[in-house]
Amino acid sequence: DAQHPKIGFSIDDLRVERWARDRDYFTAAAKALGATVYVQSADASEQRQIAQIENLISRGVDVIAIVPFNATVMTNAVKEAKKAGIKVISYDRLILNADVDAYISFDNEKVGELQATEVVKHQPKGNYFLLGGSPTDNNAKLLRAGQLKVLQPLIDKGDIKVVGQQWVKEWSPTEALSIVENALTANANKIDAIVASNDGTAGGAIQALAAQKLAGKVPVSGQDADLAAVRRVVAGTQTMTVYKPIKLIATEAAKLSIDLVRGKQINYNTQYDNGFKKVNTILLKPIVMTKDNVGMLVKDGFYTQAQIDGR
Amino acid sequence: MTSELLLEMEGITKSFGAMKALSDIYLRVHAGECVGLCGENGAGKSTLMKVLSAVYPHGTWEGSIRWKGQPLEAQSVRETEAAGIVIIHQELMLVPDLSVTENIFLGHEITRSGGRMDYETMHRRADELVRRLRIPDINVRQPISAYGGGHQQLIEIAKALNKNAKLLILDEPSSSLTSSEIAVLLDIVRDLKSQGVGCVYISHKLDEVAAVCDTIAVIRDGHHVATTPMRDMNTTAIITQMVGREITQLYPQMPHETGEVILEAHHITCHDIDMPSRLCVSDISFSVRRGEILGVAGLVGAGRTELMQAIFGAYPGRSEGEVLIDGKPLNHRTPQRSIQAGLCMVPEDRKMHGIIPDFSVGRNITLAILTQLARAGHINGQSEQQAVAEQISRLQIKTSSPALSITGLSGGNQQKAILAKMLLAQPRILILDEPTRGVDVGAKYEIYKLMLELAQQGVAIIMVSSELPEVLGLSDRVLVIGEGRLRGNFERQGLTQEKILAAAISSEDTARYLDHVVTV
Amino acid sequence: MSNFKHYFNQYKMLVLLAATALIWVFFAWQTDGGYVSARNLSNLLRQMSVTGILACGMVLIIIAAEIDLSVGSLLGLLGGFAAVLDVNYHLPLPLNLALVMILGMLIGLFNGWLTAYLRIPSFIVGLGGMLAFRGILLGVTGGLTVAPVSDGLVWIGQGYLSHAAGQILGGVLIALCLILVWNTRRRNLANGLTVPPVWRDALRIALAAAVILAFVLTLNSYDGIPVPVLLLLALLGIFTYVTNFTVFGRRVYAVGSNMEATRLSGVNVQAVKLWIFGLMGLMCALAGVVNTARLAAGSPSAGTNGELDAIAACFIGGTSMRGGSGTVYGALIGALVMSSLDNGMSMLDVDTFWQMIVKGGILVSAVWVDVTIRGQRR
Amino acid sequence: MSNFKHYFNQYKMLVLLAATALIWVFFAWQTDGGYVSARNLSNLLRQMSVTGILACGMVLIIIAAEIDLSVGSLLGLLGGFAAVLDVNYHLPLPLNLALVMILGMLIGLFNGWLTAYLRIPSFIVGLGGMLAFRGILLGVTGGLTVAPVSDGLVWIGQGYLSHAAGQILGGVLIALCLILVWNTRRRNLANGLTVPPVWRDALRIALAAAVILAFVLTLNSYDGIPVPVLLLLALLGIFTYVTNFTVFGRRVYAVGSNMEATRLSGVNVQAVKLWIFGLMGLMCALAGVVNTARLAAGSPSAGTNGELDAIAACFIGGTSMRGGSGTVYGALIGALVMSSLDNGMSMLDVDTFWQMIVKGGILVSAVWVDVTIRGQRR
Ligand SMILES: Nc1ncnc2c1ncn2[C@@H]1O[C@H](COP(=O)(O)OP(=O)(O)OP(=O)(O)O)[C@@H](O)[C@H]1O
Ligand SMILES: Nc1ncnc2c1ncn2[C@@H]1O[C@H](COP(=O)(O)OP(=O)(O)OP(=O)(O)O)[C@@H](O)[C@H]1O
Ligand SMILES: O[C@@H]1[C@@H](O)[C@H](O)OC[C@H]1O
Ligand SMILES: [Mg+2]
Ligand SMILES: [Mg+2]
Repeated sequence: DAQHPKIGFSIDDLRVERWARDRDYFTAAAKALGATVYVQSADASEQRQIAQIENLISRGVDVIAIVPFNATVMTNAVKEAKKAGIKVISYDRLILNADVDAYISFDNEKVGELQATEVVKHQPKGNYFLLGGSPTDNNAKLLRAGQLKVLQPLIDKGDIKVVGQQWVKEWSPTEALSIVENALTANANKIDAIVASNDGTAGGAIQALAAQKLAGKVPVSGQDADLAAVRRVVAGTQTMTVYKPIKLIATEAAKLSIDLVRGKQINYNTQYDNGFKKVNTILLKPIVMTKDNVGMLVKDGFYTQAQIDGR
Repeated sequence: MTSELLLEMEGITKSFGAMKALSDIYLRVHAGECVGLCGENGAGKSTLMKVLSAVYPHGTWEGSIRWKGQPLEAQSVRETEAAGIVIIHQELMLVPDLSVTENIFLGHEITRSGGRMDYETMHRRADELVRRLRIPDINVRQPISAYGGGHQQLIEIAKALNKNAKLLILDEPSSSLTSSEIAVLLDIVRDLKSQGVGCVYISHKLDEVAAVCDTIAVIRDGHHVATTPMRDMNTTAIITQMVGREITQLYPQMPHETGEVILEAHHITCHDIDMPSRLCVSDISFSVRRGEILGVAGLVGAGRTELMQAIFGAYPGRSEGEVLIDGKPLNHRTPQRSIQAGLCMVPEDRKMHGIIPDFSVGRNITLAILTQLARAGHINGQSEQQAVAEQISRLQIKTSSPALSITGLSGGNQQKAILAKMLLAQPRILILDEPTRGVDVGAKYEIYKLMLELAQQGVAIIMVSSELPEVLGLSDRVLVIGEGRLRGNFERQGLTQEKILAAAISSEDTARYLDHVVTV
Repeated sequence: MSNFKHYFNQYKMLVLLAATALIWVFFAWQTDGGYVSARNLSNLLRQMSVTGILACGMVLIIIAAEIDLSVGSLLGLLGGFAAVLDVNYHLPLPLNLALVMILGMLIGLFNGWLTAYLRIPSFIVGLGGMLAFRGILLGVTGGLTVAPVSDGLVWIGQGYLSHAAGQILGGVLIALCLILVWNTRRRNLANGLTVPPVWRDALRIALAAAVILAFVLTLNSYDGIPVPVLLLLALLGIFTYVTNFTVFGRRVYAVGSNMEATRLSGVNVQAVKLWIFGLMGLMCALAGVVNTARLAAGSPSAGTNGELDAIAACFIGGTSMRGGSGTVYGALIGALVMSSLDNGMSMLDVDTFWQMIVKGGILVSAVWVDVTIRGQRR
Repeated sequence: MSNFKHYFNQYKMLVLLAATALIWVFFAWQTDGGYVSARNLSNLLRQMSVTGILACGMVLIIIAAEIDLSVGSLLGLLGGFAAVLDVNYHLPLPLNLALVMILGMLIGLFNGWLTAYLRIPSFIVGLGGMLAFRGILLGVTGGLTVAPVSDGLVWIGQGYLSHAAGQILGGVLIALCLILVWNTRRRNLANGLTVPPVWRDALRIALAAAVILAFVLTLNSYDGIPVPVLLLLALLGIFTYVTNFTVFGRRVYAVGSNMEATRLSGVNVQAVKLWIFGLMGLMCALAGVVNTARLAAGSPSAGTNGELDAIAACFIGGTSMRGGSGTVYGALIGALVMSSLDNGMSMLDVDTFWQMIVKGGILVSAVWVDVTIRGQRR
């Protein structure tokens, strides 16, 4: 019922570090608003995610927030949910070709821009390697678009040469490691900058650089402010990360879910076309994070200083 | 018997599920005594020996075993071997990928510090053993898979000898040996006896048993029948105790006419699987007539099995040559094509090539003619049941139901079921490779009778056998194979075991075998 | 104890069904009945359909003492192929299905040829295929998800039989039961064989009818019988018939039990193996299409680990590792057990890691129980 | 032809090495020599180390006619465990390593116990373990990547031997070769066996020395011998010794070749199997640590599909499917072939999908060549 709504939260893969945090904040916020949350993690399997959503439907939830592993395969699952009168929210990643009620995310194109800008600041010219995200994740494409927005003019000018660009399956750090290792070999170490799309993949890339004693010399971008990444930023091996206040998106999403159930008025700030319709969207603002402003994470309560120092 | 009492088995009862394989059996063996354990197929001989050697550990059977006066309650083969009880199993128990030496020493390796194999010592001792057994042409460093069935049997014996047994159990050690090799084996048993070793000797070749045993213990259907000193016995008496009635005639006499030539084999040649430059059958040609029983004799490893496989189209390696049936060539031979042309074979190795262990007796019997029992791929259950019932009663296969698993049958009855399978395919030429190996006298007689009946009906039969009396007792004509070559093609009239052996053994071999060409 | 063993063997499948029932009762209790709601049972059956279809083919392969590790990838490839034909070429559904099934059969036959004629162990053929087929799929789709597929195709995965059709189907099935039992009785009587007392046959039919009725009514009380479940039932019927009553089926068991002896009995064992793999390919095609239909898209990662689920289903369902024995319905019950666990644990919000541990544990214990109770025989 | 077969059997490993050389030449040509640069060879060897370590254990398992599908997950679990001990508990490296290795051994023994004593087929034990170990890893790490690990631990995966140490090692190896050949000569002479002419033994030693020198010098011309490569070499030595010269090693072959016969020869086959799995667990621990060290983090997805790589390496290296034969160096060459292909294709920017197709194809063809040339016997 509207007073004590049941929310289903279907997460793609808890092995990507940030989702565990999304889960905790989301659950806490929803509880505070009188809702119960059922969390499901699909471990990067689309079949499993669909089955889990079907199960959430048969448990009679009122609204489902979905972080899709594969943005394109949710059509039927969403259709089933709508048929059962359940609201569907696309969380962080946009679900394509489906009748979703709302989308909430950080401005991913913006994230891409921030990543590229920061790397260019450190290395305005030279050989760039673009390390993309998971090919099944719509965000990966938005990120790439944002990155190119900054890089394309410089490429056209001839300052920057893209010596390779690859997608990293499931955002897997291991895969990123071997991609970068081989890229370094193929280019005889002449890679001057790596635009990595998140912290996990950045970690893999930096490990490959470290093996060539290039860690810290080649700028690398990231996003999510994973703990390991923040430590790398402090240590100087990673140039930047993008801090997306996860507490914010999770709390907003919880509120959004409950408001949808309760039929309240919602303030969207934009719309995204997902191929089926224009989806009402709330976009949040990401923040660049470098060595200079890591203190902010402590202030926000995201980490303690001890965590960052590794005590 | 005045010598020390080694073994005393008392009240042994062993069941498999609801089936009682042994009930209340007793057995005694003294030092220096050889006990012959006799009984029909499935009487429980092997089972009794497996109880003794702790293949079936203490607790899985009832009764008691006393070893040198002390109770023996072994849980594993290790313990019984440690006590000095060594068994040569009915089936070969060798490890194909290891060398002859390693096989002989398996489980009793001689080591240096740190668990290292002491190959030098082991090779030397293995060489000695092989020489003692007069096994020709064996390199103990070679993997055992390089040697054929007969040689492997001898190596199995060497392996047992190496263990310094106080009691040696030989469960059909001679089924794949020829008479000269059996002679060596019997010598060795006599030798062991004189050294005070006790033996239990199991064989369906009763001549051997009579030649070497001091005492005969007979069991029937898991029950003890009698234990008698050999001096009060002869083979006929043993048979009477075994089957419960007298069998006066070992080879049935049934006249049969031979007709025109039905099968011709021309220039059959087989290349060794591992070393194709070596020939295990070279350029053999012969023919068979309708209604004729053709015996094929030869020493172990002569290549008889390969020859038959090649004719039937089942030889796994490369082979050449032509086969004609009724004068028409049978090209690109496979078992399937051969059977369709009326050429059937009952293979030598029952376990590996004969039975389908997961199938019932009935389904084993109908496997070769399923298409005939089916319309549009659907098996007609009624015709199948009928066909099975007919065969079971025709061959008198002892089974409580056609739906029983074939593995529940004794060896002889399994053999009959496989025969039935091929008979259903209505052969015009039937190859039987060692059809009575490991089969008891009673069942043998029935199989012989069946062969003769078939011959009367005009079926040509090729019988490969290592038992010369059998070859002589049944064949109209005998081929002798030696070292892959045709060494002789004799009419039965006036043929003797000596003549066959002389033909089988080449001039180089003669010296080596000469003093052992004796019939037991 | 020995009596117990005997009964277990006789009624092994009943025991398995009882285990499934136990699982259901447990979850029903834990979810306040939600687990056994019509809608969830419908879910559960749909969720097991892909694994079930694969298991139908896999059980033949394992009975023949082979293994096929490529089925997950092949399913993905064929499903992707169907999606491409549908999305990019707008092929009419029947033509699309026909093409995909032919392709599946051909690839399966190719696998079979490698195994049976070139004598490459099927384990290796499967490993190679697992890589290669996934590679081809990635190549064909360019690593992208192919969507959205047409409604017709989606129907195969998500559609329902109309209620009327479901009822008719139920009626037909019950009639079939009656006829079968009746025929067997008549024939046995004619052959002078003993027949069970009439009440026992009647009871049997009543039981079957009750199950069929419950099945149809439950599913109809939701949306109807799901199309993939119907497909699975049809396959169960066909494969049970093939394995029990046809020459081909009999030969599959013979080949797995003792290949050499079967060959020497005049059976073309290579051809038998070839066709087993051909059938497996066909099942991959069906499973691939159903999977694509359920995703409404051809995904480059579709079917990942599908082979493991199918193999596990066979083993839980009592198929023997070493070949020669096993049943299709056993494998399907195995698939049902796994899906029931998956579904139940997901409904209880059990953490994924616990789910994996429990599933791994259940798999091993199920086979352990089977092995111990069957006795020490290998 | 028949002669060719004979030579092939005799020099099978040489043929495999020649094939590897061919692959190298091809890639060297395509990359204008970049492929055979000291640094890429160093890369290549480091990239094969994890699979190589696993293959050392797996080859024993396959020789014993078993299989272990859980090694990828177990590697992940143990690597994750090492990372947790390092990052969260700051355990000193030696203690950490000892704990992880003991744990690995224990888990391996547990697998072995299930297989050998409870008689659950190892295929099933592996399937179950694959799920359960991955689950435990997810539970232990909460699905998070555990990082950054200490420098000491990283050294195991990314460190190098100093140049001097490398040279000394090379010297010792060459001396060892000399002593071995000399001892064999002496012993054979003493036993009255024929010995090859002196020049042939000399040539042999010269060849070995050249290979060792080339190896050390090449790697030294970059950064030195990588620590994981050293570890792999040590394992190669130990396992070759164990399989060829110890009772345990020979019994492994016996068990795989004919288990029943081995048991009835008084060998405790269950204990042999138990320890084979124990060793496999130990190898998983080593591989897990190296993997964690290479990633400088414990990742919850580490080692996924590691079992397939290890198994493929064994088969390419001539280990027989049905047990009873195989060599450790063969398996390592198998791992080298796979890594060489991976590395080369990725340097040529071959699309992933082509890489998968080629790898699958090579795996199947390698075994096909092996099967055909070995002859038709199963
Ligand atoms: N493992 C077993 N399971 C069930 N029944 C068995 C088993 N082993 C033997 N039997 C049965 O026990 C009986 C005795 O078998 P056993 O092998 O001891 O006979 P045998 O006297 O050695 O016969 P043969 O002369 O044919 O070797 C047979 O009926 C056989 O079918
Ligand atoms: N598994 C094998 N591997 C290699 N060579 C073999 C093998 N089996 C048999 N041979 C060889 O093939 C030849 C024929 O052997 P086989 O024992 O089959 O002959 P046979 O005349 O049928 O004797 P048997 O009476 O034992 O059946 C021999 O030279 C033997 O060494
Ligand atoms: O934050 C990232 C998210 O936006 C993306 O979709 O998946 C990977 C994450 O790192
Ligand atoms: Mg016996
Ligand atoms: Mg023979």
